[in-house]
Amino acid sequence: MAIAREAEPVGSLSEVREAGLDREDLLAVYRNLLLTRGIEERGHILYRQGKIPGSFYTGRGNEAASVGVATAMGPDDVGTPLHRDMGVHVVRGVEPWRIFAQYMGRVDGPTHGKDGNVHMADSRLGLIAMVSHLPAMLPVATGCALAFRIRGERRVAVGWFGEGASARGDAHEAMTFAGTRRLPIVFVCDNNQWAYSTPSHLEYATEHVADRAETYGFEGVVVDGTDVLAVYREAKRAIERARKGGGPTLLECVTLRMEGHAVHDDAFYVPKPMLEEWAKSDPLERFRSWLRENADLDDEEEEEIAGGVKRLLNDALKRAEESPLPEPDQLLDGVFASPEDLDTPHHK
Amino acid sequence: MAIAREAEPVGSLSEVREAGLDREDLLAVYRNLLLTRGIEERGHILYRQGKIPGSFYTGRGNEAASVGVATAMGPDDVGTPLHRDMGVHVVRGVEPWRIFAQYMGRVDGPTHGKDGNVHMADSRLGLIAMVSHLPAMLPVATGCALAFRIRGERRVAVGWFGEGASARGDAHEAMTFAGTRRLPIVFVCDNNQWAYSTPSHLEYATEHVADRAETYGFEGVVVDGTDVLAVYREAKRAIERARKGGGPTLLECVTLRMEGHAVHDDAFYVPKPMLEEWAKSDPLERFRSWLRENADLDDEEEEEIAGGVKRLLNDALKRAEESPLPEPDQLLDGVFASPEDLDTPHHK
Amino acid sequence: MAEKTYLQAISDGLREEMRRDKRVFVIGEDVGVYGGAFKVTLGFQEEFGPWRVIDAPLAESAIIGACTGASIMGMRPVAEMQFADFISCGWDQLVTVAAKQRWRAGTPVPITVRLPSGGGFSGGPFHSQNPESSFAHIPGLKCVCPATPEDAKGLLASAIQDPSPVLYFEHKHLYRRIKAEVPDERITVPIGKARIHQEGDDVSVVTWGAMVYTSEEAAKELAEDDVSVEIVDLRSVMPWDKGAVLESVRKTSKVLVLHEDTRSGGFGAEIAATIAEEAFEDLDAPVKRIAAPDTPVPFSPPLEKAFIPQVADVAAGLRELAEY
Amino acid sequence: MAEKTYLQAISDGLREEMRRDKRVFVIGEDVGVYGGAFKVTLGFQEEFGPWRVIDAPLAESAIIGACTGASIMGMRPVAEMQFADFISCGWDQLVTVAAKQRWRAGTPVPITVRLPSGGGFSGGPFHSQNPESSFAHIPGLKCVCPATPEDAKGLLASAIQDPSPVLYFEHKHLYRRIKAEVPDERITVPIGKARIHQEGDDVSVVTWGAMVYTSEEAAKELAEDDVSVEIVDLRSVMPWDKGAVLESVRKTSKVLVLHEDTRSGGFGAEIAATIAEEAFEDLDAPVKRIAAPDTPVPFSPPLEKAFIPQVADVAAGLRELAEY
Ligand SMILES: Cc1ncc(C[n+]2csc(CCOP(=O)(O)OP(=O)(O)O)c2C)c(N)n1
Ligand SMILES: Cc1ncc(C[n+]2csc(CCOP(=O)(O)OP(=O)(O)O)c2C)c(N)n1
Ligand SMILES: [Mg+2]
Ligand SMILES: [Mg+2]
Repeated sequence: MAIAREAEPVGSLSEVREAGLDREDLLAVYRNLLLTRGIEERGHILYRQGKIPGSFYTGRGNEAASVGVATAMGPDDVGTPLHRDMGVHVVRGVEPWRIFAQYMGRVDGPTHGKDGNVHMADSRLGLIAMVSHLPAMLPVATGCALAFRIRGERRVAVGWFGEGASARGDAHEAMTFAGTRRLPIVFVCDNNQWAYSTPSHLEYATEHVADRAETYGFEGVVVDGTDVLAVYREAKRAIERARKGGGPTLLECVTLRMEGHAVHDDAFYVPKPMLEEWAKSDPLERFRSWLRENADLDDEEEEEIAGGVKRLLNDALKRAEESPLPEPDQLLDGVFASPEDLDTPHHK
Repeated sequence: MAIAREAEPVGSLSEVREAGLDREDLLAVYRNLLLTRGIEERGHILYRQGKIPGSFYTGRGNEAASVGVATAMGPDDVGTPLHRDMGVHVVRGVEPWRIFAQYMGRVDGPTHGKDGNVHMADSRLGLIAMVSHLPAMLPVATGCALAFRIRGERRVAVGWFGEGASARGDAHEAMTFAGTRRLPIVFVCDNNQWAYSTPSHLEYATEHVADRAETYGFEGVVVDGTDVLAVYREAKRAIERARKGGGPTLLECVTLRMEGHAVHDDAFYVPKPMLEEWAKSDPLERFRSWLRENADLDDEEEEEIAGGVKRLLNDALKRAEESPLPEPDQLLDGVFASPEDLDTPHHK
Repeated sequence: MAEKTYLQAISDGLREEMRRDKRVFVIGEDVGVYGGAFKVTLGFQEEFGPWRVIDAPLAESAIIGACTGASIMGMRPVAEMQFADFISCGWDQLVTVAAKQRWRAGTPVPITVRLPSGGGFSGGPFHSQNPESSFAHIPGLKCVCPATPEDAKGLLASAIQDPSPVLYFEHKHLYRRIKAEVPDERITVPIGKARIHQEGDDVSVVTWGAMVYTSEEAAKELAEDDVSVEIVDLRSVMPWDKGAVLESVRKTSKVLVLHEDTRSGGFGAEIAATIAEEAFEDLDAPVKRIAAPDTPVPFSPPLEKAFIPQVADVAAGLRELAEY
Repeated sequence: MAEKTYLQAISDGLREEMRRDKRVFVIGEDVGVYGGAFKVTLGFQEEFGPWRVIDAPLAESAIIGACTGASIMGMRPVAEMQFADFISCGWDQLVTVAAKQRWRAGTPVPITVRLPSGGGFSGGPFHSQNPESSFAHIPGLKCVCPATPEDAKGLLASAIQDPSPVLYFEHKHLYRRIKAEVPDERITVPIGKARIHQEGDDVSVVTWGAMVYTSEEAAKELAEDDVSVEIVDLRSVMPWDKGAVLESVRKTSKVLVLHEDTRSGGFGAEIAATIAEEAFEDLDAPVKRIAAPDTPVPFSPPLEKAFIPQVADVAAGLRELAEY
């Protein structure tokens, strides 16, 4: 049976240098991991305080996967991150206060209160806002890659999907089209082993989602999604391959969803031992100790970074809470686009 | 890469006996092949005579594939044949005159003039009428298999699709569901190498469509679709495996579409050498000479069968032409079903 | 008789149908172990087993298509969409196969699709929609939208035994908010028959689903000005009870058509156009429509409040008609 | 000016847009080597190459989704459905992603989807449908339905340059049947503006697509009895030209709304309901609707003739209104 390549963990600093990250970059990655988790933890508090309407989702356990892939993307590359991929927004540079504003349905959120939670993106940062329907963004990401191919640009599209959503037709159609046309796209599967309460074996019949890549004519790679450097290295390889005209890759990041599907879900159906096992490879803790062992991160530097993140989040929360709720009449804005809407970098 | 098993051609009569066909059966197969082609050839004439409204499709080149699979089906098995699978209707026992009536939009066609060409089926024969949308019948066939599984019946569903339609989401969703639940279904791919004018390499990126079967958790088999006995043997294996609880199989019958997509299409895009090559393995001629070499079919017997088919078709044409066109008010019948409609064998 | 929430009535009704008819099975995402996103099938898998309460893959086309096939093989499938919004992924299977199979080929498709619909709690654009109008336009599909616990139970039983595909829209905002007496024994409510939620003489409201209660509130306000409002709860949107609607219009001569779905091309247009054509001589005022504006469903509370017709909007519309 | 068929006008208009704007590309099944099922893109691949005239896999969701993504990256995709009927397989991508992206996230999706629609030649249930009503109800999508070669060319140019998703319904029965003068230079026709196909004083017909010609024939019959009919060709169904329609109604006081799609929940209901509400005082007769009955589209000629509104049906409806 088709077996995807299983990626090795990353060892030494030198290996990481080859992959294109110097020490500064590594500290930035660490900071982005803290920021990603920090945003979602603060969001959780806001939710419990009753300040977030509707539901609330986090990507706990998926921070390294989202940060690792986003770190490997080039400035002109584009992506369609999902509800577990806060790290992508963070790495691309979205301001945290805007995310809190989005959570709370305020006008300064990227969707100005029209949509909620992670259904947002700043298109100037090369991101396209997800819809709920999974994995409907994969054909869209494929279309971005098609545009790059038509224009002969050396840009790459990254499309995310969950292992559950891999069962839907859109995943198949997008990979079929991208594979037959060898488009510059990387399909990233956030495999957190559960689709709401549904286990993987009811969503696909292979060992790995990435095993199917070869039947679409490209390589499948399975990587430990809690190892940010391994994710980065594999994402980088895939993205640069696509950039060089080598076609798509399916990169499967294996993690465990460390919280319920959403805030209302206690995930009683996830076996305790499974959670305990994966708790041992917390992506943040894992990278922190790696940095201490391999890149002489010391207490001082660590506190400096953590402190900076904390201050940033405090300020962001304050600023977001000052953002007003939208005015009712804003409801009617922009059902149809205006020509001026097209004057954006990405529509260039 | 995942490679499907490539089936051997069938050799001796004894081998065929093992597969479950005695000489009588073989002659019936031959007769069904003649009948299948004969119906479509007569249909073609009717079309040129202006007696068939709309368009007209044939399965020339696919007769052995459709007859071979249908011959392997059990009496209580069900199927969703497509526009190249006239042989399935023939083997299941539809009366030819009804098909001609269907072609001409007469009341005695299975759809009473409501739908056209091969968009028909006699549900009492265990067949479900196709829709145009491809491959929308695969999830439906999967549902038939699900019903058998729920009730613990030893029945099998057969779902047909073209290699072009293999690109659509419905193919993926059906195989994903059938594979994860190991449902009693056989997916038959009529791979005639063209989807209207579109060549296979723009529809899928593997060598064989059947290569993808393993990523759905079941076996893929590739068979020469012009070899009726090999098709029969492989279909029989797959169907009996499904019947025993062994789950689905993807059986790919490779042929060439020997006519245009439909009557209006001269298929200019199909390379002449390709047509010439495949013309050499005409399914009917192939089986005829096999019968002469292996089952001492002689001229007399041959003429008797051919003559019988010819008479049957002549009578069928006459009877069909006598069938009236529907009355305008029949248009409104049956938009919603009535309880009596449920008193059918298949709804039992 | 016992008092039950709308949600409980659906759950109990479904369990009852599964107990009395082995052909009935449930399929959907997370309906088994989890008991469904809204817990309608909580405990069902324990009682009926994994092959009658099926956790489906995340694949709506496979879910609807599988129900179609199983129903043709004699089963009575009940599919659950996790949210009505996701039925857009099963659209083709419903409109192309299920809706037309009986008419084309004489093959009935007795399936029921449960669709948790509607807004009111910041579900946003993809967890709040009311897609009934889109399906009511497709010949061959029936659409029911119960407003009361009793109708929720009775229409579910009718939907399951109906020989045609039935889309069963259950309004999420009624799940726990609405409680009422529900007969303990099995009941059916005829598909296509409206219910007079409240009698009145001066103005009629034709509506369904959660808007029945919004009209009720508005009617209370008008009662204070001695305007008596008749509320016609359509219950079924396709087929819809034209007779009951025209009768109410003949009585009041003034009518408001109200729904939560967006206005342009919403099914309210069909009802208003039919009234205007067939009750032309009976009307003392133009047929008025109130519906959501032509936008997606917004997330932020002030926007959602502006989107979903509110009691004040309906009261204002009724006054306008009363004073016409 | 040169005389062109409706089909030629579409083909020439599309080629012209591709020549003047490198961002425009065509994608669909068999649009390249084959030139499209109806030969609209015949010769395009030779002129523009395989990456601007793309033979897509048999996958409508991929086609629409890819257009959405490419448009967000600055292209101006034109997707061809082989038949309008198959857009049901792209429904979710259109209504969930393309329609809502600008409103939700500020990201415009300037795509055009060409939809060969309509019946009249025994195409049967899956090659004859007119799905415009289903899409016109979805906020964020525009729907145009040209009836003349000039509008076919002008509305295609407008659709391609429009910053919103536009569904372009081209009626197959007009392809070769309708010939007229078309300006040689590039023209645009404003989306949302109706066209008075024929002026008249006694009765108005509001319609679009192939029904414009059916009305014209019927109007000729009525002219013999000195009934003068005004034909309003809507051209755009969403947004639709309410102003022009109400103006015509005010002039004639009697109106027939006519379309080829099925009646219940068809977009004619929206138009009729709006007229009945906003022109209530101007009407001397009920707003009448003529449309196909609520069934799939039949294959056999006598059935299809009974399904598609015929000249005699329209003439009878107009007479009824004239005599009201
Ligand atoms: C088409 C569709 N159907 C149903 C849902 C409801 N739903 C939301 S998330 C989810 C599970 C998704 O699982 P997976 O793809 O593994 O992503 P994860 O949430 O685990 O990251 C479901 C069923 C949806 N969003 N889209
Ligand atoms: C969903 C859908 N899109 C488009 C079409 C139009 N169409 C009819 S047949 C065909 C080609 C089908 O190719 P294949 O699946 O290989 O079957 P074949 O006709 O070659 O047997 C196309 C594109 C269709 N029937 N269904
Ligand atoms: Mg998951
Ligand atoms: Mg083919």
